[in-house]
Parts: sequence; structure tokens; C-alpha cells
Amino acid sequence: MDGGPEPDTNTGTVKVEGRSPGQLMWIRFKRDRTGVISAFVVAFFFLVAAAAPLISKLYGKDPYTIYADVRPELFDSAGVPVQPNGGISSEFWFGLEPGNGYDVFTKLIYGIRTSLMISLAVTVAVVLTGILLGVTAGYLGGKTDFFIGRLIDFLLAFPSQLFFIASMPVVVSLFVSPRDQTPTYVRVVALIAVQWVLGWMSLARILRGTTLALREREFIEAAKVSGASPWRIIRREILPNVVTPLLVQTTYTLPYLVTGEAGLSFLGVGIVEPTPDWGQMFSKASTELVLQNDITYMFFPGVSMVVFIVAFNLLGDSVRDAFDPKTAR
Amino acid sequence: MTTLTKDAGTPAPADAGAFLSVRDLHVSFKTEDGVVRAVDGLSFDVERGKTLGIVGESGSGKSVTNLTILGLHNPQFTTVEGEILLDGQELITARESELEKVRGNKAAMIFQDPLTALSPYYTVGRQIAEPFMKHRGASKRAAWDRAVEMLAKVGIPNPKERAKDYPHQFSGGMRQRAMIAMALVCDPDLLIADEPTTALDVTVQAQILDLLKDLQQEFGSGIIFITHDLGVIADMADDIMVMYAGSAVERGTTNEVLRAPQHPYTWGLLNSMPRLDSDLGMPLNPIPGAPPSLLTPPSGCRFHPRCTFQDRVGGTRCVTERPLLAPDRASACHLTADQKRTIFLEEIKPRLA
Amino acid sequence: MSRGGRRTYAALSIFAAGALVLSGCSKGGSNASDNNKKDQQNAKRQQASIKFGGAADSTGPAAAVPGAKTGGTLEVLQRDSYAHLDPGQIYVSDEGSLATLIHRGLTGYKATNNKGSGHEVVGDLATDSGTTTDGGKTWKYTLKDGIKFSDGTPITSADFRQTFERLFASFINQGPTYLQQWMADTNGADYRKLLPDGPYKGKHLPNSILETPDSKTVIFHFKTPHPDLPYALAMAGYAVVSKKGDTKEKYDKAPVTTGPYKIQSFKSGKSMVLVKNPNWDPKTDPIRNQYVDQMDFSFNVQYEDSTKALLADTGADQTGISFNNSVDAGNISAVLGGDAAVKARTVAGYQPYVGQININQSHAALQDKTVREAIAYALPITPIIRAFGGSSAAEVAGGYISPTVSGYDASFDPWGKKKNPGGDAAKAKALLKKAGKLGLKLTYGYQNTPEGQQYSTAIAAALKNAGFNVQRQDIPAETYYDQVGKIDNNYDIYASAWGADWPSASTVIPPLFDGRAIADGSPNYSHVNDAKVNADIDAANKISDPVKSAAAWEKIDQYLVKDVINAVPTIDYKQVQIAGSKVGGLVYDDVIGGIDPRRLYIK
Amino acid sequence: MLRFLVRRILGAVVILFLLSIVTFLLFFGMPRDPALLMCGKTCNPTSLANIHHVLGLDKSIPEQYWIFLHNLILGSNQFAQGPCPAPCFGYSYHTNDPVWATMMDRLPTTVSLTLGAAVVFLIVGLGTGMVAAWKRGTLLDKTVTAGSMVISSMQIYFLGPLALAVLVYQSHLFDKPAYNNFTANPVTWFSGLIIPWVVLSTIFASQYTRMARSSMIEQLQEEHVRTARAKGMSRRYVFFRYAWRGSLIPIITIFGIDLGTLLGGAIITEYTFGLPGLGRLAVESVQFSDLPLLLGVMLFSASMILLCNLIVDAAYAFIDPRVRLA
Repeated sequence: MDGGPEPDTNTGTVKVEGRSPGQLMWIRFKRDRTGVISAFVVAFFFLVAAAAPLISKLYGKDPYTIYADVRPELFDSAGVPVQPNGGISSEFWFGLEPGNGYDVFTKLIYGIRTSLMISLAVTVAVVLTGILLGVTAGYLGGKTDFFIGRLIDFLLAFPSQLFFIASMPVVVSLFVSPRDQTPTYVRVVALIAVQWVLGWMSLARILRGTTLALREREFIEAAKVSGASPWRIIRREILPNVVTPLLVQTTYTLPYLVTGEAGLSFLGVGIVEPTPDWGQMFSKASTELVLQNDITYMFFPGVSMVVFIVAFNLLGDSVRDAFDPKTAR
Repeated sequence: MTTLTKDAGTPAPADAGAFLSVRDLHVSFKTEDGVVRAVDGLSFDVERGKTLGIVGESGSGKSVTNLTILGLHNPQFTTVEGEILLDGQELITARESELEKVRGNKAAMIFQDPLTALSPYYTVGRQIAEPFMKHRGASKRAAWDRAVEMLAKVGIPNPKERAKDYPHQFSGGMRQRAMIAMALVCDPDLLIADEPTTALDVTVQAQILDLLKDLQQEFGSGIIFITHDLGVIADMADDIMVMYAGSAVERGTTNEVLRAPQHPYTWGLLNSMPRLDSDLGMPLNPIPGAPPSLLTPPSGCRFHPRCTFQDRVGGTRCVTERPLLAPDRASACHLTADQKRTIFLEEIKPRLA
Repeated sequence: MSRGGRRTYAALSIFAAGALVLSGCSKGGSNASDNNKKDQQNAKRQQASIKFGGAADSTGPAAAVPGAKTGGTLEVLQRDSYAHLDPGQIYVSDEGSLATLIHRGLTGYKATNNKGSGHEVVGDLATDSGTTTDGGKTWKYTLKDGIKFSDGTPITSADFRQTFERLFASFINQGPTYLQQWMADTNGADYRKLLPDGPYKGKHLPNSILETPDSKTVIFHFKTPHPDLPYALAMAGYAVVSKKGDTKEKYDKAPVTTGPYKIQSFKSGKSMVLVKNPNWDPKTDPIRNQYVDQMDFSFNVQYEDSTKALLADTGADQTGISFNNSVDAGNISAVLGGDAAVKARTVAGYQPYVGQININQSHAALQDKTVREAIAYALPITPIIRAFGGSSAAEVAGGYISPTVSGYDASFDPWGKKKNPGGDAAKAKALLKKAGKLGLKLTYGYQNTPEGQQYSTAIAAALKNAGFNVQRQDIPAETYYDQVGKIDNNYDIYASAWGADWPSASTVIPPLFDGRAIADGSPNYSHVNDAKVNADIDAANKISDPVKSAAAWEKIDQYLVKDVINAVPTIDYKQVQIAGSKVGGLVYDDVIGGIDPRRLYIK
Repeated sequence: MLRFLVRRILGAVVILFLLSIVTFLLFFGMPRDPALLMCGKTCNPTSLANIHHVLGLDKSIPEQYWIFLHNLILGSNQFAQGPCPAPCFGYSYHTNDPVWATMMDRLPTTVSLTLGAAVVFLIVGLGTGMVAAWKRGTLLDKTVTAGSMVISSMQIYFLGPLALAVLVYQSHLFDKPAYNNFTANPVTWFSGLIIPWVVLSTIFASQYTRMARSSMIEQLQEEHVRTARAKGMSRRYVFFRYAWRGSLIPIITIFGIDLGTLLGGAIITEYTFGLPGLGRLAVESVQFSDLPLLLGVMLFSASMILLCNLIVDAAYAFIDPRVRLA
């Protein structure tokens, strides 16, 4: 609020019968309709992802059946569904994928499942690393801080996408098994690894900053004077106070990682056919086959992802505002 | 001597002598958590050449009041009722363009933290010159010279050069001087100083206060001096208004209020104020409890949750009935006049040493 | 020729062309299927048998193309830039097309009709297709008079010695190896031992192998008869290289040429300009014409782009063409279903390639014939056709011999794939049970391209239905053939494709199935070593009459497919090409496996 | 200023040095042998060894790295393909073209794509963002905010193919994106890049709109802005003179990063539209395990990022007098 009398707003909010920041945040959040709705949307996606096997069981199909061979009458010789709109029908709700003719509906929910699984894993890894290095650097300062700082600078100078592409085959080849199929989990692990390595810096930076600021604050000083061990101070004094930036950052990180993962699979270095994956669907959607004959197909991964990302970003904003009502909206 | 207004309930017509008169001001704004009634029925006047000190804890509505006078509140979230007459001009209903003509011209403001209050992107000289160009329609050149002159007035050494500097190149005290120069560049009739010295260390504080006094002599402008520090007010203000939870609880001349305070809150303030002459054994005793939420103000006397003298009033009056602020020298409290006197003389004064 | 080129291109385009990688294989479109018939008629014509021409046939100039005019500039739109211009490095189809314009060898193919189906091998730089007195052990060639390089220096036998000797140097590693192997009388890559550094360190081939008694005579001496030499020498890979101008590695970017056109400028990956070669004398050339003044090539033009441009037929595109881009499947219906005017601008035909799924004989379990039969029955062809763009880009193959090679038998279809391209899982399962190998583990190495991923998954699924335990293994596209070319590779089955280097199955059956040639990198990908096959190959190789030999090869082919089952034929590759309305002399040449650049003129 | 430059450039060099080492090691972890590519069909151990020797792959990794550095700084004449003046990244294993030339050849595509888009999205983004901030709380503001939120959540790999499908394949309104040399023909240059520009800048513009808006609003809450209003400065004056300047700082930071990344190769965009830029070159080099090319592009992209960071920091000094370059 430009020129708005800040101090009073504070007293207004902070003094609501001594509720804990957490409760306050929760109260404000519940009051924020967009926030709640987007929270539900996001939750829905995770639910779908989690329940994908169940859903497809009820729906009676799986994302691996090659309908182009099982039901050849539905396709032409190039594998394009003969019915309009990519063969959408009461039987195949979202139609069939041009090419091998997978069932788009199940492929989509399984694809979401894969993508979210991976991104979630990366997020966790990134957050942990971020906290570890960020807080350490901020708290210890000095040489450690310098070293970690330089490391961050260095990694930030990396052309990350390029690095991903270059390192994926390498990482995958670390698990080569001569006679057996390269298991999907290997690619998954590789994806998680590369994204993690170049993913944690920004969070670490922010946490470093916060910690640095906190370190100067009286209560930390007090704790120091009272002879509490650094570990204890970090655990009891610092961590609780970095929760806010942490939570906010994380809600922004996850969607970013989802799109990143999808990007890699889109470029063909991530998850590949037949494993269903959001990004892999995009790479399918960008083939001549689809562009020429079946635009319908690309809307399913496309729209679903846009909805997911929007919801998640909105959620992020609400979380931020809930924590800190002063920030501009 | 400043004439003090009649009862807030029935505001008297604006005093002819008064340059600024505020009548029954209500300011409230919406926040995430509900409507905050920041100012709740406030009335006062300021005369040219005189200084009104407004005292109170942060959140008592001091700053809001004065931002409202210049219309610096955010209309989107804020609703203002009552009337503000500046030199006969109604400000609450005035259009933005009108207000712009007033701001920095008839009425100027000095803010608490000169570091954040000055733009880091422009030279001090330019920032001082700007309002002069705007209000006096002066040329760049003239305005710049004026800026240098003002800097000299507020005692910046080698102003010609310093004018070219950026705020971050100034020391805290110099910044505040620059602020003052900026406020006075169009010699305004009203100067609102919002805790101008809190951010400064004691010695600089003194200098700044002196400077203000001198300049007041020279420009003869009325000053509203906001602070939570009674010590400062003592040697600045002619009159004092004590604010609590958005309304005035006591008012009178500086002498009256400081020598014979009548409101428990004022006592509390005096009590909690450290004194140079107090012997070391003497503990500071802050007012118990915290300022009330303006979202859900306490019933009856806003101060009753923290008031240690409720029982003297007896019954539930303090909780149910809101005490009014009597005309002239007065305080909004249910205690009887002699109760107030005796309590102060017998219980408070001794502790003030 | 092996599909070495294509695989690299596939790899290149995986990432390079990105979204557009499937250019070759997008909408066969539901409406493409009816065009399919026309298309097949268009493409179904068999290569008449080829004879070796004598001096009379070998004298220039070449027969004029009816209605041809000279002059004008031809716009050539190509997807892939030319990676190699050094004759010794040229093997892949599109460089082959280019070579017909700029490089000349001792022999070449002369069209005997204007349909692109009739050819005979004649002397190109030599006075005839070669003379042998001892059934193919010794071959004598005499150079024509007045043959010059584009830089004006006359071509002598010394240049040919250089040409053939440098083939042994290690930097020549992309071209054909028949001649080298015949000279060294070995298989695989051992031939290099004959002259490890090529001619560059002062060593030369002894007269007992290559003899150049005078400046006009080149004589080959082989230990075993090679009646196919005239064919072999007609390959671009054996075109002449200037001794004076031989810059080794650098020659690959700036060769000294001999054809009717010379390279004015070449920007790798961007553009190339060919202009008339003043030192080319039509009287010495029985094969090529020189109608257009200039050819402007632009590269990185994807299939659908060239098609769209040529279909639109405006401005420069009216005189536009693509030697090697096919009509992209997305527009195939527009082209084939289009009006007569458009159809008149299109040509269609088979490419000399035949796809197959190899079954690795080196793995014990697969030496059980019943298992291989099971695989043969189970294997679905539809996924492959689908992946390559549907019926207009490929059709079910019966044997290993393509329709462009003499001896092709359209009715041959031992596994009933033509009737039931989806494969016969039930029958396969029964066989597998009979062999007691239900659940047999099959490691399936596939080329890691979008197409590869697509059809390999489908094939794997079908094989699973038939009771195999399939393990898919992705192989980096650009080294795919090197991987599966290893004898001790890890894979049980893997796809490969092979095209005749010349229109005789002698360039298909022996390289693919001669058990004695098994070596790392040899195209005998399934490592079959069958005494009968070997014997028959030797027999067939000795037959000098093309027609008889064709029949003999087809017999071996059928035996291999039906009884040896070391691999399963999958598809015959087809393509449709289109040119601008002002381009004349448009012919689909079966030997080149695409449009014949030598006959083109501007109307 | 000079000290600042020197310090930053030295830092950049160090980072590039480390980066090159990492890339080098990464490469040698690659699952396949680049020699196989050049070895061709007639590949046998001897010829493979031979090629290893020619490529110097038979030397120890540190030795190879040393040679690389040496050539990079001093150039080299050791290459069979010809002389290679500094900065010498050697010759591509795959095409045998000099790496530096190849990169310079691909650069124009990436630069045209990036700068063209950057101009658009910066202007549009900042413009709409400021308008939204100025009209804060109005319907316009709300629509802008919502719209930019949705668009910025779209991905190039969705919007790109969508645009292609609709504008090129279905309606045939545009030609397929392609890079044509500007000097050769500005018109085709423009028409060839229009779709990529639009797609790229749509997404980025929406992000910059959001940034500009929130950054502006934050600035408007600054005390010095309030002071300016207390001086009687008009709202417009305060908005453009006081708030705007401060609001640029975070935006410039992000812009620096974005520009750097894009100039280093707009991989997904070039991939989606099949533009022969640096990004695509990079991907190819990985595909063909083409070390010289890979190193070249890696270092080039990194330098771009570093360069842009440096420019950004310099820009701070211009905007904010408090920042001193040292």
C-alpha cells in the first residue's frame, strides 16, 4: 500500500491475541480463496498421480498396450487414429496416441505420476542440500561461507540445460547392464541426480542470506552467550526462523523442476517411450505426425501442465502472502 | 498560549488563531485481518510559531494522524472521516492535485529514518531543489542555489560541494539536516516532524532539536512534533497531547502535562522514562501489558486492561463506559480530579524522584 | 550400399531436426492408403538384367534426353549437407547422387531407356566396361583420349594408381571396400595390411596386383575371379582422384572433379553451387548430359519443406528439385491424390534397401531353428511400416532382394507377412513351446531414435505375446551399426538394412550371409555360417551371365529366408519424389535409387 | 572501474577453466567412443587405434587437457585438417570443420533469435507491468495479472509446437521457422524468425510483466517514495522518477541471467523450431560425442552467462549511485 501507515498494520495483525505465526499464516491462508482453490487443484494432481494405477484399473486400460497393433482398425498405416480428434471415443476418453496408439488418458495420468515423482524427489534433495549448505555458510561465515559462495557462483555459471543434456548419457551409462533392458529407474535416478546437482544454489543463497541476518539478532547472541552448541542454535533458533523463506521458495521450486524435467524428456534425454512421462508426451506432440494430423493430442499434456503450474504458482503466492501480508500483491 | 478545544464530542468551530485544526478525525483501514480503527475521534489545533507535541507508544495513531493530514494514506485501503482545516482549506475532501499544492509547500514533513526517507538515486541538492521548482516555479538554477542555501542554513559544511553528494555519502545527522532543509525549502507554515530524532544518537539529537527551534524562530512555522520520548518533548513543545489507542487521553501545556499529569497512562509513560539524574538502584518500570489491538479495541476505557487504578474508580465503569476528554486542560479518565492529584502526588511523583 | 549414411542422418536429425525428426514418417494419413495402389504401380517395376557394354556402347556423347534444352539454373533442396566429397569416402545414397554429376570412374551405368529401369555398364573414363580373358581374374582397362580433371590436367593411369592405393590409407574409412578386399584377397578390414599408409610413404601396390604399364592402361590382377568388377568400378567410391591434387583429409572438402559439373563453392551445412566444368568433354562421356548451366544446392531443407515448396511451384521453386528428399508423408496424399499436373511432376520407386531383423547366431539359444521360426512368425512388420511413415514409405518385404535388383520375386512370402503383417503370435507360441523355450530371454538392441523407440516397443510387445522375455536395449543411433557389427555383441535380435551396391544380388547375399566373411564390422550381422550357402555363393559368383546369376541368387535368398532363418526380412523402402514444373527429364533411376540428376534440364 | 573489470574477468577465467575441466572429465565418462564414428564401417582394432592416435585420445587425460589449453591460447598447426589459429578449439570429430568457425557460423541464428525476442519481451513486459502497477487494483490490472500468470506458466515446448501446428501446418499462414541470413535478405530473415520470436517473447514478456509489476509496487512502498509525495511531487513524477529506477534493479538481474542463458544457446527453442543455432549445435555435439565441439559450446555459453552478469553489475552502478564498482 503506497505510503500506507505500516506500523499500525503490524500492530493490527501481529497482536491478534498472541497467536503463533504458524496459526496466523493458516488463518490468513484459509481466508485467501484463490490460495485454497489452487491448493485443491494441486492436491488433485498429486492425488491423480498417486492413484494412477487404481484409476487405470477402474478405467480398464494401461498406458503400455499398443492399440495400433491390438486394434489396427482404429489406425491407418502410419499409426494415425482414423477417427477425428485423435480417436476420442467413449472407449478412449482422451483418444489414442499417434504412432503406437497408446491410450492417452492412462498415459497422461501415469505421465503425471512419473514427472511428479521425479520432481518431488529432486525438490527434497534440493531443499535438504539448500538448508545444509545455505545455513552452514550463513551461520559459520568466514572460510566456509567463502568456499560455498564460490561454489554457488561456479555452478550458477554453468549452462545448466546443456550440462543436463551432456551428463544424462554419462550418468545413465554408470549403471549399464549388458544383457538387460536399461531399467526406467536408472533414467529416473539419473534425472534426479543431474537436476539436483544444479538445482540447490538459489535456495542455498536465500537461506544463507536469512541466516546471516538472523545471526546478528539478539536472541541468537543470547543463545550464544548462554553457551548453546552451534548445532543446537541452528536447530532451535535458526531453522524455525528460515521456515518461511524455505516454504515459499519450495512452493516455487517444485513447478520449476516439473517443467525442467519435462523439458529434458522433451529433448529426448529424459524419460523415453514407452515409459509414460509428461515431457515425453510433449516430444511426441511436437512430431510431424501430431503436428500434421492430430493437434488434439497435444492439448492433453499441454493444458494439464499449464493448469498444474498456474495452480502451483498461485499457491506459492498465497503461501508467501499468508506468511507476510505486507508483500506487494 | 494555545487555546485548547472544547469537548471532542461537540467540536467547536475552528479557532480563528489556529492555523491547523483537526476535528473529530476517524481513520480506519482494512488489513488482511480486518478493519483497524487507527484514529478514533481526534481533535486538536496548531498555531503558527507554536509546537504541539504528540506523545504515545507506537501504534497509538500518531503517525497515521499526520500522514492523513497530508493525505499520504492509501485511499484504497483507508477511510477517513471528520475534518482537517489547514489555513481554512479542507484537506480530507480535497482533490489530489490540491493536496499536491499543499504538500511540501504550506505543510511539510520530516520523517523518522532519513536514510530510507531520502531517495538513494538522486543527489541531496536535487531532492531539495525539486519541491522549490514545483511550488515556486523556480528555474533549475535558482532551485539549486536555493538548495545550497538551505543546506548552509541547516549547517551542512561546504554546502556547494555537498549538494552534489548522494544521501549515502552523508552521515546520519547530516541526512536529517538535509531532510529538514528539504522540508523547509518552501518555508511551510506547518512542519510535521515524525520522530525526527529517534534514529539518531543523543548528541546529534540535541543538535537537530536546537536546529529545529532556531528555524522555527526564523520561519515562524507551526510544528507538530511526534515522539514517544517525553524527554525530547519537554524542551520542544509548547503543548502536549498524549495519545493512546487512536485517541487523545490527556492534553495541556507542556508544563501542566509533565508537572501534574492526570492520566494513568501518562503516569506510566513518565514512570517508564529513564532519567539521567535517577540513582542507579532505581529500576525502570514499563507499563504492564501491551498496547491493545486496534482490530478489537477494549470496551469502555481503552486503557483499562493495563490500568492499575481501575479499583479506585470502583464498579465496572472503566470496562463499560468510555471516558470523554473534557475541554482545555483535561484527561480522559474516570478518576475524579482530586483522586488524580492525590494519586500523582503520593504514589507517582516520589517514584519519579 | 549400406545404410551407413542414413543412420548418421537419423542420429543427426534426432536432436538436430528436433521436433521435425519424424519428417520421413508422419501422417501416412488415412487417405494415403488408397493412393497406395497408384503408388505401388508407380514403383513396382523390376530392374531388367544388366549387360556389360563394349567399346561401341562406351563412346560419348550420351543419348540426348527427348525435348531437353540447355541453360538455366536448377535449385536443389537437400535435407542433409554432404559430409564427404572425396570419392574414396562416398558411399551413402545422396552423396552417390551428387557423385554422378562431379565424379567419373573407369566404368559407369548408361541408361538404355528413358524410364530409368534399363541400364548397362559401360566404360566411362575407360574405353569399355573392361576386358577379362580368364573369367574375371585379370581385368584390363584403357583410358579414353581427351579426358581431363576440372583443373585441366589430363587423367592418366598414374591418377588411377593413386586413386586405388590411397583407399588403403586409414583416413579413407567411409567408402566401399570390395576392390580393396579383392586386391588383398581378404575379408573384413585386413586389406589395409596390404598398403598400410597408402601411397603416401613411397610404398606402392606391386604390378602383381595393380599394373599401370603406360599412361593409358590400368590392369587389375586378382587371385580369385571377380566377374563383377565392372559393376564395382562404377561405384562413386572408385571414381578417379587427382594425384597432383590429392590433399588427403582436406580432399574430402575440396576434391578435384571430373564430371560435367564442378564445385564453385561449398559451405558445409549451408549451400553448394555447381557450375559447368569446361574441361568435361561430352564426346568422352556416354552417360552424362550437361543441360543446366548451374545448380544451387541449399541444405537443411526438411522433407516437408522441400515438398511444400515444390508443390507450391512458385518462383525459383519452379526450377526446383530435390535429389534425395522424398515427399514427406504429411503431403503424400496431396501429391499422389493431386491433379494430373502434380502427378506429372512426381516420380516414385523403390530404394535399393531391404530391412531385416537379425537373429544373433552366436548365442546358443538362438541356434535352435524352431526358436528362430517362432521369432519369424511372431515378428510384426506393421510397427516398422508405421514408424517409417506408412504404406507409402515402406511395404512388407518377402526376401532380402529388393525389387530394384534383378531376380526379385514378388510372390515370395514364407512367413505370410504380406497377408498378416501383424505377425502370428499363436503359431509362434506353439513353436516356442515345442522347443521348450517359453519365456526365453531375448535382448533386443534398437537404434535409439524416435522411430527406433516407437517400433521396438511394439515389436517387443508382440514378441512378449508370443512367449519371449524381451529386454530392450537402446543403442546410440550414430554408432548403432558399429555396436551390432561386433561379433560378440550383447544383443539377440536387432534390425539392420542393406541395399545393393549394384543391381545384382551379388552385393547383397555375399556381404550379408557369407559365413567366411564374419568379422567385427562385417555386415553379416546375424553371423550365419551355412556350408550350403557358402557353396552356393561361390557357385553364383562364378556365373558370368547376369540373368542366370540373378536366378541363382534368388534361390539362395529363398533358402536363407525359409530354411536358415538367420534373419527376418521386414520392409522394402519406397519413396516418392517431386520436382518443380519447369524441370524436365525427370526420371526415377533404379540404380541410383532416386531421381537421376544427369538427365535434368530446365523447360 | 578498471579494478572491477580486472577482478571480474579474472574470476570469469577461473570459472571457465574449472568448467572446461568438468566438461573434459564428463566427456571421458561418455558411454561411447568418438573414434567409432570416424572409424566407419571397415572398423577394426587397428584402424580404431589409429584414429585414437590421430585424435590424441590415446594420450592421458591430463595430457590431452594440456594440449587443449595450449591450442586454445596459442593456436596450433598440428591438425591434419589444416592450421588452427587461437582461439583454437580444434576440429570437429564429426564434420572435420574447425570448431570456432562452426560456432561463429551458428552464432547469428542464436543472436537474432535471442536479441529479437529480448527487445520485444523487455518492452512489452515492462510496459504492461508498469501499466498494471499504475492502475493497481483496477480491472485492467487484474486481467493483466491473471493473463501473465497463465501465459508465463506455459512452456516453449507446448506453445511452440502449438503455434507450429496452428500457424504452419493447419492454416499454412506462415512458413516453417528457419534462419536466413539477414545480410542476404532481411525479409526472409524476419519472416523465418517471426514465430520463434513471438512464442519466445510471449512467454518471457508475461514473466517480465509480473516482475515489473510487483517490483514497481514494492518500490512504491519505499519510504523515500512517500517522502517525494510529501514534498508535493505529482504521482506521475514520483512513479517514473523515484519508483521506476529502483524497480529496475531486480529486473535487470533476471534479464542478465535470461539473456546470458539464451545467448549461450536457446536449446529448447532452437530444438522446437529446428533452428540451426548454438543450442542445437551443443545438442549435436553431445549426440556425436564430439569433444572439441562440446567444449567449445560449453565454454562459449558459460562466457555468455558470465559476460551478461558482468554487464548487469556494471548496469547497477549506473542505476544506483550506492553501488561502487570495485
